[in-house]
Amino acid sequence: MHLPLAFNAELFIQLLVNGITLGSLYALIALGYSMVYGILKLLNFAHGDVYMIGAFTGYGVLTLLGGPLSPSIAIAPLIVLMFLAAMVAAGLLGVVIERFAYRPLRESPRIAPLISALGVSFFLQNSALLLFGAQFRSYDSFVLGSKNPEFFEPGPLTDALFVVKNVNVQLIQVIVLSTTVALMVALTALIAKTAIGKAMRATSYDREAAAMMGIDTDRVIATTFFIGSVLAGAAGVMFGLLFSQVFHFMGFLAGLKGFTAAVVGGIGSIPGAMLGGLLVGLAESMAGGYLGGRWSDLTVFGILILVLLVRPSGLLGTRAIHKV
Amino acid sequence: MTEQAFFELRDVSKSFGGLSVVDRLTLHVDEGEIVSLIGPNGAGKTTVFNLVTGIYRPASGEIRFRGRNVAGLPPHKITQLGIARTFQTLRLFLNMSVKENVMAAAYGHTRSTMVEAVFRLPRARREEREIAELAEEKLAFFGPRLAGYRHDQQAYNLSYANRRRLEIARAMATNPSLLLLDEPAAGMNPAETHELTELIGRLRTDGGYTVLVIEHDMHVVEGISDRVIALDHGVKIAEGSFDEVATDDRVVEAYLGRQGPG
Amino acid sequence: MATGEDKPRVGVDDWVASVQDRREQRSGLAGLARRVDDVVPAWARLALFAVVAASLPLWMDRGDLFAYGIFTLVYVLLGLGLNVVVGYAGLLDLGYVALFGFGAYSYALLSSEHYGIHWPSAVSIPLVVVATALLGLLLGLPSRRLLGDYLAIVTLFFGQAFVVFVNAANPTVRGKGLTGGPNGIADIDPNDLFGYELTTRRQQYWFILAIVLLVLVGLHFLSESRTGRAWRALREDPLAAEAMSMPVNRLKLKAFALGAGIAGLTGCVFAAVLTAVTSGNFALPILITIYAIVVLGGIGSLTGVVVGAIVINVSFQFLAPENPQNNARILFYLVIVLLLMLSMRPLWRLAVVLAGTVAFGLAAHVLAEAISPSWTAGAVVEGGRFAGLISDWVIIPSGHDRFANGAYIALIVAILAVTRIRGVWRTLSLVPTVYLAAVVWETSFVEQPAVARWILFGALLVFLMTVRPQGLLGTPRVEIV
Amino acid sequence: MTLLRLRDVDTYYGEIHILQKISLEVGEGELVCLLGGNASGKSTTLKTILGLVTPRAGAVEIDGEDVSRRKTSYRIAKGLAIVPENRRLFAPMTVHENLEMGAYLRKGASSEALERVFDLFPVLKDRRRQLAGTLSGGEQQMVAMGRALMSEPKLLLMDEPSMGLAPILVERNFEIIQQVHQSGVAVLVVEQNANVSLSIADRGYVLQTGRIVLADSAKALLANEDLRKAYLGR
Repeated sequence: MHLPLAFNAELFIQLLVNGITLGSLYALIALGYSMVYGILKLLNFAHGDVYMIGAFTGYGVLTLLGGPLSPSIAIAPLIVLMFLAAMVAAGLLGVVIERFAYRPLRESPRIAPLISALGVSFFLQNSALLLFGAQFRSYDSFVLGSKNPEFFEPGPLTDALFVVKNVNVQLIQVIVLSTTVALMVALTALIAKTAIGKAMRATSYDREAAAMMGIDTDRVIATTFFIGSVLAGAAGVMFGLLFSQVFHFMGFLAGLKGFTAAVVGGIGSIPGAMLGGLLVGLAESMAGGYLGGRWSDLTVFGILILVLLVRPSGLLGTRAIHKV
Repeated sequence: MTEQAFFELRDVSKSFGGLSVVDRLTLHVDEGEIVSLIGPNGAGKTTVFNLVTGIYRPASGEIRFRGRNVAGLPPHKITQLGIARTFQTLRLFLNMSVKENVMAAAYGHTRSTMVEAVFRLPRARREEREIAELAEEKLAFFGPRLAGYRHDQQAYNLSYANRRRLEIARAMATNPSLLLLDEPAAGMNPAETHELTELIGRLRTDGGYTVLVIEHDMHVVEGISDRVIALDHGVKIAEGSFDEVATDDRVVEAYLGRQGPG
Repeated sequence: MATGEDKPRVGVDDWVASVQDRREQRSGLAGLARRVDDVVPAWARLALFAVVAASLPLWMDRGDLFAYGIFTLVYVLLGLGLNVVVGYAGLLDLGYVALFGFGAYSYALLSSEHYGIHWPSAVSIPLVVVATALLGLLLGLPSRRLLGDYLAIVTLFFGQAFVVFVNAANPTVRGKGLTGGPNGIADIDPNDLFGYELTTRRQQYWFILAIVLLVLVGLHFLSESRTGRAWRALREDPLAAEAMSMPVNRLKLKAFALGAGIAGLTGCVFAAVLTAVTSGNFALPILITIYAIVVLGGIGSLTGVVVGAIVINVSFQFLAPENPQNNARILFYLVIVLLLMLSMRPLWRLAVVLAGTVAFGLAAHVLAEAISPSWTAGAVVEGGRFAGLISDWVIIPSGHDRFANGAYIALIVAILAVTRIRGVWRTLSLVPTVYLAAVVWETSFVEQPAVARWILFGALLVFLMTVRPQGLLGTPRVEIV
Repeated sequence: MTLLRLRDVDTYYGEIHILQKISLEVGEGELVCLLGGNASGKSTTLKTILGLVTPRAGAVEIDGEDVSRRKTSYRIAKGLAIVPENRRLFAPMTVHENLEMGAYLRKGASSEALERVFDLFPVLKDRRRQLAGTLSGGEQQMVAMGRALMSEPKLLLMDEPSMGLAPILVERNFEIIQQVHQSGVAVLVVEQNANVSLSIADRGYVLQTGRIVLADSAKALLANEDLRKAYLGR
C-alpha cells in the first residue's frame, strides 16, 4: 500500500469532479426517498430498483436505435430520448407500485408496507435478473457516436469541456450535473409555488386533514411517486452514461446510498437531498481514491451513523417538535 | 411556604425554536394537596407536565421533588421516584389488555430478571402474582367502570371515558406519591365528569396521592381544588383559591371570558 | 332492533359490553385458524406440535427430513429470535441475518478443520451464543437514538457489511483467511451431546427439535413476564412506556441481545448440520425469508412463527429447483383454478372469461403472426391431440427463452393486479391473465427456476401483505376514534 | 330541500361494527347538532359523511345525489366543508397557504372568499405570512374556521368545537357558528357539550354506542329527562 506522500492536486481534483457527478446522481435518488418518506412515512425499498429499471429502459432504447457504435439517429436526440423513455417508464412503474403494493396498506401497522416494499424490490431485482441475465449490460457510452467505431475511439460524450489543473472535465459530467441542478430547481419551484406542490406539503403534514379540504390525496400521493420515480429513472440513465454499464443488482446499493443521502441531508428537504447526495458522492469518491475501493461503502455507512448520532434530523432537516 | 416543599418548580424556562413556552415559572404543591393548573390553549400547561416528567429538559431552573432536583433525569427515573402522569391525548397501550396496561406500569418497582422469567424461578413467580394483585387493586378503585369482565379486553375496546380512567389506573400502578392528570375530564359527559370529580377527591383520601391537574372544566376545577394556578403564555398570572382566581381580571380576560365560570 | 332492554341508556356508551356482538365472525381458513388459536391453550398447542414434530423421522426419508424437517426447525428458531426484536419490542432490525451468520461462522471456527480447533458443543455453543448476544447488543446501540426506519437502514448496512467482510475482507489470521472468502469454511464438526456426536439426520433433527421446544417454552414464559409486557408496551408507545417507569433504551438492548443470542444458537446448529458455511447462506434473501415467516404467522405470536416457518419452508422446498417440474405444473393449474374461482359468481362471468380467453388468444395469435411469422413459429411442449389447436392459439416464438421469462413476470404482475381490483374490471383483466398463464405453461416454464422462485416469493410477500397485513394468526390492530 | 341525508348507514372499523343503521338529515340553512359522548361514533359518522371511511350498507346523499361510493374530494366539491376536531392546521405552512388549501377545489373564487374571511377575522390579515403552527390557540381556531369558509360551503361540519378549549374560546366559537348560520349556511355541529349546542340548534340527534337513540327538536331534547341527566348534569 502506498501513501500519497505529497498532496497530489490532480488526483484530488479528479476525485472531486467524480465525487460531484456521483453525488448529483445520489441526490436524484435521495429525492425520491425523501418525497415518499415525507408523504407516507414509508421507507420505499423498491426505489433503488425503480432506478435500475430506468437504467435498463435507457439501455433498451439505445439498443433499439442501433446501439452505441452505430446509432441510427444523432447523439443529442438519442440521449434525450433515452432520458425521456427511462423517466416515463420509471415514473409509471412508481405509480403502479404505489397503487398495488402500498395503497392497500395505508392504515396498516408500519411494518406491513415495509415488508411489501421488500417484496417489490425482490420481485423487480429478480425479474431483471431473469430477463437480462446476471452479466453486466454495457451502455458503451464511452464510444457513443465515435467517429471511427472500428478502433473504438472515444465519442463526444467523453470530450473534455474544460480542463482544471490537467484534469479533463468531461461533457457527460457537465450534462449530469446540470441536468440534476435543473431538475432540482424545477422541483423546488413546483413544491413551493404550484397548487399540487402545496397539496403535497399539506398531505405530507396531515393526510386526513388534507382530504377534508377536498384534496384528492390518493392522486397527490400517486403524483409524488411519479415525480420521485421519474427522477430515479433519470439517475439510472445517468449512471449508464457515466459508468457504461448496468446490471440487475445496481439498485440495491445505490438505493441504500440514496437513502443515506436523504437522511444525512434531512428527510423532506430538497436542498438537503442535494447536499446529502454530494456528501455521500464525495465521501465515496475520496475514500475510494485514497483508501481503496473496499472502504468506500463502509465510509458512507460511517457518515450515516455519525450524522444520525449527532443530528438525528439530518443536516438541513427541521427538528420535529413532538407534541405530547 | 416551607423551606423544602414536597414538590416545586423554581424559575423553570423552556422554549421551542425561539418561542418561549414556559417562562421563569415558579410553583409548588404541598403533600396531600390537590392543585389545578388552568389557562388558555397554548399557555404551556402540558409543557409543564412534560418538563416535570422528563420528556423535555428545562432550559433553566430547578424541579425539586422531595428535596431532590429531578430536572434532566430520564422519564423512567422520575416515575420511579414517585411522579406519574396521564396524557391529554391518551397514550394507552391500545393493543394490550386492560389488565396488562396496568401490570406493565409495575415495571419500575419489580426486579426479576429475564433469566428468572424464562425459568420461572420463585422470585419471578411471586412478583407476577403481586403485579396481578396490584393491577386488580388499582382497577377496583374505579368500581364497576373497569370491573373484572373488562380486564381481558384490549384497551382499544374501551370507551373514551374508560380510557381516561385506565390511564389513571396505569399511572397509579407505578406507585407514585404525586399524580399529574392532564385534562382528565376531557371528552366526558356531565354525569361522568361529576363522577370524576368525586374520584379525584378519593385519590387523595383513599389513595393518599398528591394531585396536580390540568383541567378546562370549571366545575371540576371548582369541585376539587385546594388551590388554582392560572398560566398564560408560560407565565403564572394568578394563584389562589378557586374564587380568587376565577374572579381575577387577567384570568377572566385571557381565559374565562365574560360569562365567567360555567 | 332497539326493543325493551336492548335499548341503550342515554349517556352510557357500552362498547365493551357489546364488543363481542359487534365483532364480525371471521370467515375462511384464517378465521378458523384464529379461533383455534384463541380456544386451544398454549400448552396444548405446544404438546401437539411436539408430538407431531417428534414423530416426523419415523416416517420420513432422510432427504425429506433434511429439507422439510431440519430446515423448518431452523427457520422456526430464526423466526423466534427475530420475533423477539420485531414482534415484541417493535424494532426493525434488518441486520438480523448477519447475526445468524456470525453465529454460524463462529461455531465453524471453534469446531472444524479450518484451524484444527475441535471444541465440544458444550463449550463452543454457549460461547458463540454469548458472543452473538454481545454483537447484537452492539448492533442495538444506535436504537437508543434512532427510530423506526432509520434503525432499519443502519442495521441493513450492518448486514451488508457482514457479507462484504466475510467474502472480500477475509483477513489473514494464523496464515489463513479467517472466513475462507467466497469458499467459506468446510468440514465443520457435528454438534455433540457431551461427547456423543450427532451424526445422523434423525439425531440432528431431534436435537434441534429439543432446542426449539425449550426456546418456545422460555419465550412463552418471558412474554408473560414484566420484561415481555414492557417490550409490548414499548412497541405500542415508547414515550408512554418510558413515562410509566420502563427504561426504554435498556429494554431495546435486551431485546436485541436476546434475539441475537437465539440467532447465534441457530447459527451453531445450522453450521453443524450443513458441515459447511458460505456467505450466501446469510444474505438478503434469507433475511427476507425470515421476515416473511414472522409476518406471515402474525407478528408477536409464537404459534404464528411456527406456522409461518412450516408454510414458507414447505412451499419453498416444494418449488425447489431440484424438484421435478411437476410441482410447477401443479402450481400453474392451481393458479388458473383459483383465478377462475374468483370470477365464478355469477356464472356468466366464468363463461365470459373462458370465451374471452379463447377469443383473445386467437386474436393475439393472428396479430403476432401478422407482425412477424417467427413469433408464432415455436413448438408446443406437450399437448397430444390438442397440439395443433394450441399452437394456433398461444404465441410461441422460436427461441422463446426471453419471451417465456417476460411472460412469466407479466403473469405474476397480472395475478397481483387481479387480486386488487373488483367487479367488471376483474372479469375483464382475467382474460389476459388466464391467457398468459396458458402461454407461460405452453412455452415450457422459465429457464432459471431459482430466480423464478424468488420472483414469485417477492410477489407473494406483496400479495400477503396487501390481503392480510396482520398475518394468519395476528390480530388486526384496531383503533376506535 | 335536504342537503345531507344518511340512510341506514352501517360502518365497520376493521372487524368491529361501529355505526348501526344511522339515519339523519340536515336541511338547507338548518343548524343541527349531533350529540354523543366521545367514542359514541360521532367522529365515525363524520368520516362516513366525508367519505374517509366507506359504509358497508346504507347511503350518504348530498343534495339528493347518492355519494356513498364517491371520493372525499367529490363530496367537498358538492358544498361540504369541515372544521376538524383539534383544528388540524397545516402547521409548517403559512396562514395564507392554509386558507388557500380550504379553497383547493375553487381556485377562481378564492380572492373574494379570502377578503370575506379577513373581514370575519381581521387579525388573520396581519398574520397571513406567519406559519400557522406559531399562532396562539385562539388564532389557530380562527384559521381553522376561515379555512373551512374559504370554499363557501352550503353545509359546514363542526367537529367538537368545544373540545379541549378554554371557556373563552368555546364562547367565541359558538358565536361564529351562529354568525355563519345566520348568513344562510347549514351547519352540523357534532358535540358532546349539549348545553351550548342545543341552545343554538334547530334540531338534534343523540348518538349512543353507534346508534341514534333520540331525534327531536332542540327544544324537546332540552326538556328530555334522560338527556338532562346524562348531558346537562347535576
